[in-house]
Amino acid sequence: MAGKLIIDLPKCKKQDMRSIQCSYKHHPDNNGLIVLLERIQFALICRKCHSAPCVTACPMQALEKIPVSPDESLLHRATMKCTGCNTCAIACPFGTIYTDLVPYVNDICDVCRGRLDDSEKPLCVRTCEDGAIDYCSDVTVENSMVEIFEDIIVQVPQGNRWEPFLRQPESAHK
Amino acid sequence: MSWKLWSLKKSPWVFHVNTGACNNCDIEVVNCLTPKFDVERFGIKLVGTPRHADALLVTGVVTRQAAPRLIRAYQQTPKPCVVFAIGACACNLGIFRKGYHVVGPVDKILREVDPNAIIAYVPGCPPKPEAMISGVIKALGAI
Amino acid sequence: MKISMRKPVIPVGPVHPLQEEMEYFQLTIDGEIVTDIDVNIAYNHRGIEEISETLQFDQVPFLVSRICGICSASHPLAYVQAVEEIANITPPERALYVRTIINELERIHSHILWAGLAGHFIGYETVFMWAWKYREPVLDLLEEITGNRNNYGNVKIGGCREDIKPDIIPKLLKELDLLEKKMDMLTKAVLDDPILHARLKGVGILTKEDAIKYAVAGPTARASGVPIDVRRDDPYAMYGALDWNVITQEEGDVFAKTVVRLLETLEAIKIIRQALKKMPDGPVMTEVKDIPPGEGCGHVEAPRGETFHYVRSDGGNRPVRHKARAPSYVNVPSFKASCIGEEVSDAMITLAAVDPCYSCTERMAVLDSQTNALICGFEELLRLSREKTERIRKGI
Amino acid sequence: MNDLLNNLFWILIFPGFVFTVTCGLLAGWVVRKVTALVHHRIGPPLLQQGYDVMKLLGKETLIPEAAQKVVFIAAPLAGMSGALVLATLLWRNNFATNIPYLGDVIVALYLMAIPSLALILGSSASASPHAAIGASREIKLVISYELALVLALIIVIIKAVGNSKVTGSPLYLSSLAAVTPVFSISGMLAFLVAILCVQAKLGYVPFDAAEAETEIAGGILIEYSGALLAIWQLMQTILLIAFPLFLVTVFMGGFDAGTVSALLLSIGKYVLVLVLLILIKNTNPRMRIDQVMKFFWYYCGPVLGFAIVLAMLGNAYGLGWL
Amino acid sequence: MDRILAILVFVPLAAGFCMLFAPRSIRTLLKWFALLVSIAAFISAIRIFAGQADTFTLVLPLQEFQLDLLLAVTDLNKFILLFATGFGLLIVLYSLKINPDMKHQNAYYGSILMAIGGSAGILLTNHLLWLLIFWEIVTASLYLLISTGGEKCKFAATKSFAMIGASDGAFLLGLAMVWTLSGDVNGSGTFIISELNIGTTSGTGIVAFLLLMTAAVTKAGAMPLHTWLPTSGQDSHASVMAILPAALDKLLGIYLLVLLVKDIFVLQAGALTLVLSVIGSATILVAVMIAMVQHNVKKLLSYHAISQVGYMVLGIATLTPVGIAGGVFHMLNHTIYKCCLFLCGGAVEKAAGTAELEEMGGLGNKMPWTFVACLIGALSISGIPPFNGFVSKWMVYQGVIEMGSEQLGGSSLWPLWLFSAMFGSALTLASFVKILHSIFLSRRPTNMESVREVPVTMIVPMIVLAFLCVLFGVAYFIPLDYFIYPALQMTRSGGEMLGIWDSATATILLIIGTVLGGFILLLSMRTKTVRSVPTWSCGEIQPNDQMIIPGTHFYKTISSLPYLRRLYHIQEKGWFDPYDHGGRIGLGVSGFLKWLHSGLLSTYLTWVAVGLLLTLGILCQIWKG
Amino acid sequence: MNDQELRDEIEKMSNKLIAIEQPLRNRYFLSCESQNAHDVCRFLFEDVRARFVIATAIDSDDCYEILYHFAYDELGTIIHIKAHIRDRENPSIESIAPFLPGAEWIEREIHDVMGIVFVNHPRLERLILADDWPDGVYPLRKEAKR
Ligand code: SF4
Ligand code: SF4
Ligand code: SF4
Ligand code: SF4
Ligand code: SF4
Ligand code: SF4
Ligand code: SF4
Ligand code: SF4
Repeated sequence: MAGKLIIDLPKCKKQDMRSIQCSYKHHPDNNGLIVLLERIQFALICRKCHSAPCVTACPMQALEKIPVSPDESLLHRATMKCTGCNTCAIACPFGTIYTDLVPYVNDICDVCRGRLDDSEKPLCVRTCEDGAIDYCSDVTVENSMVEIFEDIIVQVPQGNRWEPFLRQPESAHK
Repeated sequence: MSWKLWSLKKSPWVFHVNTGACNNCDIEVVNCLTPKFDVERFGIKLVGTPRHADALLVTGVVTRQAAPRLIRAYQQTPKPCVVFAIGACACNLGIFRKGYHVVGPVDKILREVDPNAIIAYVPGCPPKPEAMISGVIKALGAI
Repeated sequence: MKISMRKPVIPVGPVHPLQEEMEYFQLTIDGEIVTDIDVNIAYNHRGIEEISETLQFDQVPFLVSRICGICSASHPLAYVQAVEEIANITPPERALYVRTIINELERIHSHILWAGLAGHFIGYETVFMWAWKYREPVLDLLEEITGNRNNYGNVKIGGCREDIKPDIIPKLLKELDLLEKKMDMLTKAVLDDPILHARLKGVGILTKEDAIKYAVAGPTARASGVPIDVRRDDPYAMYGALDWNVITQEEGDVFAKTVVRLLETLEAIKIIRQALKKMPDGPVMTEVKDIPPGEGCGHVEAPRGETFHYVRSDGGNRPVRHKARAPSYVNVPSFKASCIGEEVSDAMITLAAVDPCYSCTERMAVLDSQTNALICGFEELLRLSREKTERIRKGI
Repeated sequence: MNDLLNNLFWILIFPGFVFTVTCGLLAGWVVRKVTALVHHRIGPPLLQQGYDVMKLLGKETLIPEAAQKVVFIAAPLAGMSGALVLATLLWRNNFATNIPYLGDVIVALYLMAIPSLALILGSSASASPHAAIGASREIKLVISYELALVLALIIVIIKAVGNSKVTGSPLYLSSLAAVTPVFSISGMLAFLVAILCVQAKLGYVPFDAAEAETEIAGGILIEYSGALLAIWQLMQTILLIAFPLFLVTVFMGGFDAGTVSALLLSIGKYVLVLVLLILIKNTNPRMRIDQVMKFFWYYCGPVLGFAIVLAMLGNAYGLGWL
Repeated sequence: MDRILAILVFVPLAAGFCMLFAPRSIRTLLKWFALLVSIAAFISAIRIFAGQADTFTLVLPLQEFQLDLLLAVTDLNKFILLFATGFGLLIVLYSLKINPDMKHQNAYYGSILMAIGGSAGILLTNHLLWLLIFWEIVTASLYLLISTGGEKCKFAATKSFAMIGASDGAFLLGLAMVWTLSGDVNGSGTFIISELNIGTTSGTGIVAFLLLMTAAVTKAGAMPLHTWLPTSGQDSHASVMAILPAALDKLLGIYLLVLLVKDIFVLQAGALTLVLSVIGSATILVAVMIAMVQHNVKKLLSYHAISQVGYMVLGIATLTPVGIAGGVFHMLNHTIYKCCLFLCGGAVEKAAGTAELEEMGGLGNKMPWTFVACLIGALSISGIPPFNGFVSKWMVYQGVIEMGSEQLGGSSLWPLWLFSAMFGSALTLASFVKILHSIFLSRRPTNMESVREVPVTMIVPMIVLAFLCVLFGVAYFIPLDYFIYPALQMTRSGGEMLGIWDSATATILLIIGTVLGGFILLLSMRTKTVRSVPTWSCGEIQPNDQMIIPGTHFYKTISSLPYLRRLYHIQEKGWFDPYDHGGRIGLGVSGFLKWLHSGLLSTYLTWVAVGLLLTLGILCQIWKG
Repeated sequence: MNDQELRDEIEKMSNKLIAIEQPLRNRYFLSCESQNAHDVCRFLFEDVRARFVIATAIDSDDCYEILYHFAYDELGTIIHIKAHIRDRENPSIESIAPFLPGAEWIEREIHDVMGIVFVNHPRLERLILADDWPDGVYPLRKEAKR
């Protein structure tokens, strides 16, 4: 039963993501959500500054702006270069990058593919206290939602800065 | 100082116990015997059975399988005997800390059976032979 | 005549002076003849494979160099090659030369080490002492290049951590010349000693068929006439560009293994000389950003044989699965073919002849960045010792 | 009574325990030092051997549970006292040549077996498989070199029988000393082989299969510790004097301490033997026990057989140099 | 008329004979009766030794055949007699508890008594024919004794009897020649030992000597007619081995050899001594080599019983005073320690229920007395100073050397004899190390935990013998002065020794040395605890039984050495066994004998009777002709 | 043999294989179901005469994977055979140790750490785990971590 993971960004308080548990197959100590949030932040919330302070600040040259369209470029963190020093988090004037978002160890979420029994929800859904994560097999993608990866849908906060992305969800794919 | 300790200091015979090391510490222990370092100058001699030993050179993390053997070796060494935890692994598990088959550093394992065990630590990964020698000498000097 | 049911057994290990490591050979004997052998290697199992999956790709080389201290250049190299295969990275040429040189230096020191230990095991202390004396300069060189006598940790994904500084090169060449002379002498001395012949020839023979069946690697295989050498078969680093020979012998006995090792040392010196001459200038690192999902393998001819690493990545920065096979893992079981029927003393040297190190039969390790954090200094040491001595003295 | 007191002095002080042990500790240091020099090492300090023994005496003594305890403890004592009596006998017969003391050369030969026997019994009482292997090797070693040693001794006896200089019985150590068999072909052969035998008796490489540290973890002595090990060490120390002294007495014209120059010469002989032993020790790997047996039986045996023929011919035709 | 002599001979004989047919109901009493008789015999022997008797003549009606039985005490036989009866007593004592419900109790005790009586007869008589008769009686009792072991001993018994019987045939033939030869000298032949003085220059003289010698050395168990010993040793009871092959047969065989060399024949150094020396040295070496690889205590001991004969033969063959004295002394010593060893073997077998070395181990704690006795016996037989074996071997060596130094060029093979004697001693040590290791030291197999020390009646004989070993070693002038020298008409200065061995002082010194060591030990242990720990097996725990390395593994290296391997191989196949050859060559004499010796007592006795009659008949014929 | 011939040899087995991938000249990844793995390995070892290097067990998404790594030294080629064991409850696979003694240890090890049963293995005893390691706990299975 393949379902989709729905992340409700407005509900997410972004403070204690590490308290969510994750049952990623290959790295049981994983917290796959963090990496998802990072990508969501970079794709949807980051202001995409021209002279990005975060990129210049990173002592490891781990941050990079990758052009996705002629006028758009996405922030990308090279996992093999970042040491998790969090300089970027301080440098970003918009608070896009949270300390929690730049993990030293990069985890993957596989949406618990193949590991869920019928009607069972992923561990992250069950352990998220505020109910910001949900898992459904059939969701209708509403306007306020971005289908950011194949199986992951993000409920974005009200506002319009990220509207362009609502129309081009594929651009978040790497 | 009693003559026993004094003579012990003059002629410590060591027995080498590997409890799950990576070989480096062990090779460096053996290296101490060789011309460049020549521990025989200090009367140190590597012996083949714990019965003859005055000091155990323990290298490596203590793995689950090795722990009882280490304890056995320790118990079968005539006292007084000094245990040297050689290398980062033996001192505090070093790189292998999270291994499921690793039960603890040397001191933890030995203190469980003998709270009074004399344990000296020679850090390094691997410690240089010079460090080992000076460790042994200093530890014995302290006695 | 009644045949006794009891089968006497000599335990060799786990704590035995024959081995530097913990392993347990159970030799069933009849008189002085070994009739069966059983090996237990659980002692060194540190659970490395499992922990490795919690580590970053870049940390793993430091970890795998601690699979075993002697092959501490080969294991990381094999691993790094596997990762480079996944990410399709080609390191700069200079880095490849540096890797070649360090690996050959390692081979030299490891072979000399073995020759010395072999002498030690058959009670030839002089050979032991002399061989290890000749080995010291190699370690010093390695220390000068990489910063450590062993566990160099010099390979990184995409290149090398430390370059060989130009001012070391003349010294390196000089030491190599000296070493070559000494090794020539040692080789001759060993190959001509009649008592060594008596002690080593015809001992612990591993036939070619058995060598293939047990899938042995390295000098153990080459001494049995199986001409495999990863450096030639699947050239990595810069071996393809250099001129050297694969040494093989047909007999498969301990003596053949000795010959192979000693001659390989001389070959290694040759390789290093060429590499130093041909080494281009340039950086030793390429930039590595991400490791894509995928799987790959790398193998390296370590001093004892082929080191094989298989890595699978899921796109994160930790491997999903990392398998490491060290040469001893396949060489050791071949004892069943080579030790049985030997005298106990011969069995011992046969065990030693594949140069087994069990650390590596148990693979994969975790790197902990705080390796050195909890180590006590000498002050601490002194204090502890004093305390304990006080206690002892009261006890006496 | 006086006799007893004399004997007591001889065995305990001079030339017995105190004297021999002192010399032996020095000789042991020489062995280690020269070995170290051969290895390009510096080697232990002068008193190292003494420290070792002292240290061992101060240590705890462990006794294996399964051991035959009485034998385990008694064996080193018996071995040491055998060695001591041997040393005393050899010294006295060299110092006071006019009165043969205690025994003749055959007695000496058999006294020389006591330490090995004690080692064997002690190790076999220690209930360890390694020790048992060690014991079995030691006894095989004994019968290997014994063949050669007996033959070498027979050559000496033949020489003594055919020598007109010999006034007393040809078996007296003092008369053998008068013969100086090394100055003949057969005697030289016998001497060379006897050196190898002594090498084996002392358990030095290449004949140390019984102790083979790297094979059977110390073999015969694997279970001994503390004071008992110290006693073994003392025994080895004494033997380090006694065995070369035996060679000096039987083959090289004895240890004469009459004048200073004679004393120096005698010490020279002893040191020569010792150095030969050390050199052999350091230029050979350990031989397998069956190789040892083959060596002594199939090589040394025939050579000495030939030497015996030479010696007999020499006696028959009055050719002392044969 | 010293009736005591006759009593000593005939009372045990008669008692033994009667016991063979004792009714089942009183069989339990038999052993006490046997004990009584043997005590009586021993006391008589003591009295005889003390000089209370000289001669005894039993005049038989057959005057013209000179068949009067003259029992005469000489210095030689009186001490042998003392020991023979002494051993008898010890064995009977030892046997009391050994096997309470032995089926053949009557035959067992009966034949022991007969053997005692028979040996007394052999020793005391001075008439060769009587000697032969007693000789046969002892052979018969040996046969009976071996057969008491039950079914499995049948073969051994038959084999022993066949081989000894064959050698007795040689004896008979030799006697006939002696008769003729002595006739040549004196006009009419004689069998009176003291009157005989036959030269060994003539061909017949040599043949006669060789024939009689064959009988003597076969009885004593020297090679090549030795194989009855190990065969019976393996199967029969250790006490049987102790009394006959180890003790009485040695005493008698060597006694006869001494008679032959000293009294009956006039021997010069030459071919005959060469033969004896060859037999002696070969026996020493070959037997001990075979002994080393044996797996069974009793068989191993039996081979040593053979090997040691070599020393005696060699000593006598030197013809030098010290050599002969050494040989005879060795005979005495050998009987003591070998008897002791066999008794220890028996004790161990009884306690552990097996005689296989591989199955035992670590019994030293459990059977301390047996261990001590066995240790002393082993050290003695291996010639370790200061025990008795060393002294007599040492004398034999001196005999050989003296022979060499006297006859420069003449007997130039003496280094060979010396070598085999001295080296044999080392090999003996080796095989006893194996025994000590396998039985008493080593580790105890789990199933041997319940083993207990044997009862005191068994311990006492062993300890007495062990004590004698020490005594005769430390104060070796006692037996020499009281037994050996008088017997050989020597004095201490007459049998002057080449070497010097101050055994008493050396023993004191050894003790001082040990005490010194003990003192050092005590000093250092005063404050330190002595701790008991498990065996160090390199850190791994192993099952107890796997850690036992039995002594049988010790000499596998030797048996796989080149050359020796072949030797051992053909030995295994019985190539050295004339008996087997006899069997192989077709149904020859031994086959016939095998058939005759069906193992039934009555058949056997008939056969003995018929044989004796035949013998007498033939002899009568010779006389007349 | 050259590269093409090797490819041909490998393709001879294609009826037993699910997929053949060749990402590099000298790297092959062959996938098969567990019941075919034994035959494929045997073919590679005995007919192609490839050298056995090692086997890897992976606790994969929905199955256990066993990777047999073979080397064909003449061409420096590494051939990985991925055998999928779909039965997660009682994972088992035919052992290759009977004809390839060099694989004995690794199969024992995989049995230790993954709990995969190798049918017909000559001696499927514990190899690398401590004697007192509890039965039924397989450290490399991902469940073990939870
Ligand atoms: S628990 Fe849920 S809502 Fe709270 S921070 Fe974590 S993901 Fe956001
Ligand atoms: S956390 Fe990573 S990306 Fe951010 S500044 Fe540090 S290295 Fe750069
Ligand atoms: S925490 Fe690590 S990454 Fe951050 S500054 Fe310290 S060392 Fe650098
Ligand atoms: S500074 Fe902050 S907002 Fe600007 S590009 Fe970087 S992450 Fe985005
Ligand atoms: S869906 Fe599964 S894998 Fe992804 S974060 Fe949640 S628990 Fe982890
Ligand atoms: S401290 Fe380092 S060198 Fe020593 S055993 Fe541990 S990892 Fe190896
Ligand atoms: S074979 Fe293994 S243990 Fe040995 S040196 Fe190499 S990696 Fe280390
Ligand atoms: S502690 Fe840091 S600087 Fe020192 S060796 Fe280790 S990594 Fe290098």
